[in-house]
Amino acid sequence: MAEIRKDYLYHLVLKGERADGRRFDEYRDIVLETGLIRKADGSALVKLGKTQVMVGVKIQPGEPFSDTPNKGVIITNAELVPLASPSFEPGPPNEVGIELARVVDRGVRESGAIDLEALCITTGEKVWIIFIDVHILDDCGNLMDASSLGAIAALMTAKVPAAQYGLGEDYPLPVKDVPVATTAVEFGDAIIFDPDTDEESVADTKLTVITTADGSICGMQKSGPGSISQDAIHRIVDIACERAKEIREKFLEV
Amino acid sequence: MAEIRKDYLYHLVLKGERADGRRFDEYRDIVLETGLIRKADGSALVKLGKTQVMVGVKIQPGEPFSDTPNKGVIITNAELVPLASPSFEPGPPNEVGIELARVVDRGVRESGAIDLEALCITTGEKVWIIFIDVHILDDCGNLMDASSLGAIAALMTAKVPAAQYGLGEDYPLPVKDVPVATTAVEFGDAIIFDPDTDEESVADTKLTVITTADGSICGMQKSGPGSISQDAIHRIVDIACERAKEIREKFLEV
Amino acid sequence: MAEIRKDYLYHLVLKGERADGRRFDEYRDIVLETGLIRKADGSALVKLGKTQVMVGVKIQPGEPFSDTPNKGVIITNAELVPLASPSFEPGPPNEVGIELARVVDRGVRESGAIDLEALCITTGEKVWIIFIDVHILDDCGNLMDASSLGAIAALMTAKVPAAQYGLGEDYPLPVKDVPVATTAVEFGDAIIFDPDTDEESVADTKLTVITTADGSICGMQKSGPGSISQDAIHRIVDIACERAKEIREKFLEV
Amino acid sequence: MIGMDEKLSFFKDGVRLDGRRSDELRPIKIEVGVLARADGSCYMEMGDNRVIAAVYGPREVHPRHLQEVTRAIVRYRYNMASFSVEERKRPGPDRRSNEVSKVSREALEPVVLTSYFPKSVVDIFVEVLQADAGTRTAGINAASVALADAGIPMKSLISSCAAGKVDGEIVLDPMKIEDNLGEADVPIAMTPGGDITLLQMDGRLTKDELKRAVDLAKAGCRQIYEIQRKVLVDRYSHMEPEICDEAVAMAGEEI
Amino acid sequence: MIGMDEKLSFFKDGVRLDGRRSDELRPIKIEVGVLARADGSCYMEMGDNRVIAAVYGPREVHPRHLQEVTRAIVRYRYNMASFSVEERKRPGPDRRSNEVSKVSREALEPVVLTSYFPKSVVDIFVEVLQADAGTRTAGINAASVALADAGIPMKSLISSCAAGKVDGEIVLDPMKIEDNLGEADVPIAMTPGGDITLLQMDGRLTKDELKRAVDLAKAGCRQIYEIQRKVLVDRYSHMEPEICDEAVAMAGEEI
Amino acid sequence: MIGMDEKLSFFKDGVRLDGRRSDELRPIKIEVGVLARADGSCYMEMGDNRVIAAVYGPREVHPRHLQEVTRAIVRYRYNMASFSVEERKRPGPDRRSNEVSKVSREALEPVVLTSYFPKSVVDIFVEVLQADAGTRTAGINAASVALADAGIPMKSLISSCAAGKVDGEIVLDPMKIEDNLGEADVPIAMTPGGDITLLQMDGRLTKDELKRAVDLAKAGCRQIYEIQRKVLVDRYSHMEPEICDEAVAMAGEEI
Repeated sequence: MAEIRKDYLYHLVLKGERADGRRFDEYRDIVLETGLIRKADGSALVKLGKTQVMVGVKIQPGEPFSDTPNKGVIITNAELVPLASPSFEPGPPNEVGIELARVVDRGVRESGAIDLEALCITTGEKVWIIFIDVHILDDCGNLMDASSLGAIAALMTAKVPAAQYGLGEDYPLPVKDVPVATTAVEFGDAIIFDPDTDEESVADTKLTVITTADGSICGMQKSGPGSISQDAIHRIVDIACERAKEIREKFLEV
Repeated sequence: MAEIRKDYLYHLVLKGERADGRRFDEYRDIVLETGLIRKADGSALVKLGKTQVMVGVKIQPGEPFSDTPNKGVIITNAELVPLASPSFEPGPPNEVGIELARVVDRGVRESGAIDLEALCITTGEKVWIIFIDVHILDDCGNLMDASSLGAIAALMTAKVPAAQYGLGEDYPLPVKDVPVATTAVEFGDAIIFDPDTDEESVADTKLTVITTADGSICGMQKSGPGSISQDAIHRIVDIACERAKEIREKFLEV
Repeated sequence: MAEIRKDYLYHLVLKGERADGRRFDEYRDIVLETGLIRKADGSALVKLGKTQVMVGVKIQPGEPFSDTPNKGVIITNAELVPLASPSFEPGPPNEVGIELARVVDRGVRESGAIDLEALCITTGEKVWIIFIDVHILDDCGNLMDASSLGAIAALMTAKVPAAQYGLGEDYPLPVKDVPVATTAVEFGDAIIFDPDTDEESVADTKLTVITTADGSICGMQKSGPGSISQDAIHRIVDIACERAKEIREKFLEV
Repeated sequence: MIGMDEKLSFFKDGVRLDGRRSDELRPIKIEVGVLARADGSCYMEMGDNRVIAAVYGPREVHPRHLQEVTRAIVRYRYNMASFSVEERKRPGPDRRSNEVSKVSREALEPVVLTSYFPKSVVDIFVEVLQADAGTRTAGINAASVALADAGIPMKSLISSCAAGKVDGEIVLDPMKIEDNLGEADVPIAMTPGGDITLLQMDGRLTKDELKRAVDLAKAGCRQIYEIQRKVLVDRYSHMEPEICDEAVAMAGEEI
Repeated sequence: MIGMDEKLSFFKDGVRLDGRRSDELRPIKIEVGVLARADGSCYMEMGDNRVIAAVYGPREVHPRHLQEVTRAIVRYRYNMASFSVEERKRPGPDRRSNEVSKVSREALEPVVLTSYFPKSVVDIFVEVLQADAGTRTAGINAASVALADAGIPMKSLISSCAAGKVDGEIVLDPMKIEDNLGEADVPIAMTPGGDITLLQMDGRLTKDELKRAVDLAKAGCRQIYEIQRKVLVDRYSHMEPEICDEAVAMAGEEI
Repeated sequence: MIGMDEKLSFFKDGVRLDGRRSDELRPIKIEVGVLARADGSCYMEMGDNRVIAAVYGPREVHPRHLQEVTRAIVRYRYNMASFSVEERKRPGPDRRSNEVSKVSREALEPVVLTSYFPKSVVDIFVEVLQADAGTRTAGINAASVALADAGIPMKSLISSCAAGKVDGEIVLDPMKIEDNLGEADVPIAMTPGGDITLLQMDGRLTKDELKRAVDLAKAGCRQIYEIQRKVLVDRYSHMEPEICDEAVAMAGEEI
């Protein structure tokens, strides 16, 4: 990004403003549509401003890991396909895509969102495998929050396709918690939430905080080649808990 | 190829001629030798003019696909090894090699040449896997026809190695039809069959038509970055049926 | 390496000397420490002058090869990680790393060092798999000898972790022979043992000879883009047998 | 392509299982300019198929040695999302998608004016979000509109659809079950002027059936072309005259 | 992260299973300059973790297109030896090591004075020879010392360790069993001045517990910093004054 | 290399299972110039082995950074066709073929006059169509002739064959069953002058046996050299004198 654009954004922030007129802790408009992909067992399209992410969930029987013989398995993958940004390239996920997938996975896993023991079919032999596939369509910033929201929304509306495998009737995937990721960047003294692409590139360091329904923290990730003060961390955590609650109430009520 | 060579070829065609003196619908000399590779269960060396292709068939027991539990499996691969052309590079098959393998495979599969149900050993557990490996040795044009001819010739002379696996006596692979591929290019108004490397590069668009013994069409592929008229398509199909019949009679009589 | 350095080394050799003052058949100091890696079933750190190699052995149950249903399996891998030399690059082993692993493997395998039949658990179903992983830490020349020494030392101190898999008590890996690799280069008429990095690059052709406890030869490899005289081969073999005996007595007495 | 056990009738009271006549396309929905980052984009539904196409370029070629001195190169990447099919697909290209990418690129190259942009690349990316037979034709249709949306100079649009044979009858635009259990499939792509830029066929057809299939598929392409054209005209008629003119001209001049 | 069946007490008579207090680090051993070929190197033990870090550079960038005109790029490769973990690991990078490499690089980049060496690269390689929870933090500690050993100009050293939660209590520097069966893990890295350059968290913590965990981990980093500093001073105090000054200055000036 | 159960006699009435004496090569057939596209080529049968070698070059090096300023580089790719062995081999290089490629290249490099063609590459490709022990030596023999056919300046030809030990006896040119169940295998390659350019050994031999094996293999190489030379002379003696002279000179001058 041109230096002049960076300076402009910095000066705006000094004046307490953002290029698109949002407050520092204000999210872009969120549109969430579930069930668009009939061939998936659960799906969600998230629009976060102009950022667009499609998440598909597929559920299939498979073998458990040998150290958790009575638990279902979650496999999360993120595809930063070159359709979504001039900076994405074809090929297997690079470290940005891998980090994204792993942070989305961390939120789902560590919050205990999925009752994995309820996904055991035959101990040690067969369990349900949950594939969470994040497909980025348009990267206009803050993929972490958009992808995490898509993942939990797709999971909450997913059905276990038991009938298809002769394993009884289909039933809703048992979801026990609702993790929500909230990402912010530090800009001098200011903390800005839901950064767009420009803001991400100026600030160069993000902090993502994933919170659970009871207000606990179940995942964090500092991302980017800069540093962050401890004070900023705690301020971000405080606001993240609030924002997550709003998002949960607005979009993820069961 | 140098522009001057292109012009030369174009002008020849306008005069109704080809550089090597062939008629427009005339094939280069074909030499077919089968059984040269004793370690393969079937093999064929095809010489189409200077183009040389070796096809080996290996037959081994393996698992059927879950949606066709009582059918054998065909797996076709083509190696455009760098020995065969200055433009081939080492590495896994690129899109040209993949297309070649898939068109050869299409002919064998869609014609029903192999009686796949006769290749079931134990339903849902064990079937014969037919590996068709196309190994290009010298690319002097029209790999599609040479490879397809090699594939069916190798299959027609292949033995199922049952004894080796304690599954009874060896027996000839059950071949029910004889697909033959015929490739032509459009040159202005002219249609030229069995193009050599130069002609391929001038015309830049090929049409391959695969026909069965009863004169049906079981596979087609337009290949190359140009367009073709519907009229040309049907003219090629008509001649392809004739040419295929001649090749079948000359080389593939059971 | 600069030409001037090459000339210098050549001239030294003409005078019967080496840059570090060693005799032609003299090894650099060897330090061998075993058992440093508690998580491995056997391990050895070899320092050969400044060259450092860590070898870890892991032993796990697995399936035998179908043609040797009652024998354990040896799998040898060498990682030339970029930490060890400015000329090593990240990625899967290149041909230098593959050659190194295969020569180390050849010594262990062809000497019959491991009693593979004693590693059968259930014929045709389950045997012990021995993974020998060579991890180069600092490449200051003669990786072949350092890696081979590390491999046999790690094997000789390895325990089969039977208890962990409910297969009885742990027991020492049954080692029946002690292969030792000895590498030399030809420099004009001179033969120089245990070459360092500079000497390797000047001489450009190495000969590695692996001998067994009874003085037989169980593996050889000429490596590098030059030639070697038959006379030199036999002179190297003679001295290699002596050197190997010394190393065996000093470091590998059971 | 059909087994005895699976035999079922594809026609009931003269119409197909989804109520279509033999010569009828599935419902089509096209949206243009759906992505912010891409230079041009298009979302398309053809029956249950859902695809998005994006175009980037003309832009610099990486790696350099792929550059052509006298013209732009065109790249096309057809990719299926893991969740787009019944059984989860492993991410990344497989042999089928490699072939589809090649023939799709070759379906569009004949109309792209590559000589306008030497040494550059036009990248076309097609993501299949849901697949139900015909994704390659849907992808080509969407890509053609996305190219226009990106302002890439073209001789004309390209329109694409398939014809098939089921229960002995030639039908337009086969859906999944017709494709899986039918007797033949013939996807084509063509210019508004009728030049064929994609032609593949598998199954089994007589020469006469092939002719009827190509004729029917061409009729389908013509219908799709009208929809593509309308979408572009609608989008650009609200714009400044010169942009509009150019886009509409491209969409329309050859019909 | 904990299952009912596996419940066990992590404390006995007020100390942890290995005899440590809640706020106590595992034994640390650091050796600097352990490799001859690398420009800088460091071997580190943190409890049962054994890691080696090497630094090469500043040197030329391959492939060229990765070059940055105004600064050096930093690369970091975290790699586990196949024999470093209970079950043999397949050689080469996996998804976890890719993520660790990324966050570790980003933990060190804030202090490397990359603008001194435009168009070049500083390569950091970390090999884990034995793993026992905390390898990423051990790797960052070793890499930081190796950078100093290589003479790479830095604003300061970086020190790294984790805090965790086990049996409801916040503890410093969890070992393997505490990490596997504990309730949360918070690895951090920081400058001597207290700026956080690595922060990750998984498990489940209240806001208050998080604050205590970060405070505890920072205290751990400060102890590690003193050890890193001492090792560098010891090594370079025997050298010619100017070299020594530089290394010691780097090691010390910001505390 | 031998198990008790598999014990069988490799000699019957003083000759080997295929009727050869201990010091006898398998039947050899060499054809030169068998490929139209390659700059030089050679088809070779050694017993049941069938290999083809092609040479391209000297030509430009891709990628560029592999270029050497003062000489040509030599590349060698040994590849087995999937159908060349009993059990179908997965296409593409494996660890064994990587090693064979390396030692084969190093067997030929000593005679190629690389300084004549700085910055270029000589590519040698060997395809094994049928394997029956000794493919690497057959490949080197074929490649050597293909290099001459391509007109690549060489100090001399290279000839290659193996000796083995079966039933306690040293034999020349082991076939598959002798190699699989024998006690040792020693493939070598050499110049007509007797310099060894390939030497590998596996199995178990005394020093004395090794010497006899190398001597026997060298004798085999000398026989093969005569055949290679004759093939080249026959081919080029029909050509214009100067071409012939050069090729024949190369084939002959060092013997």
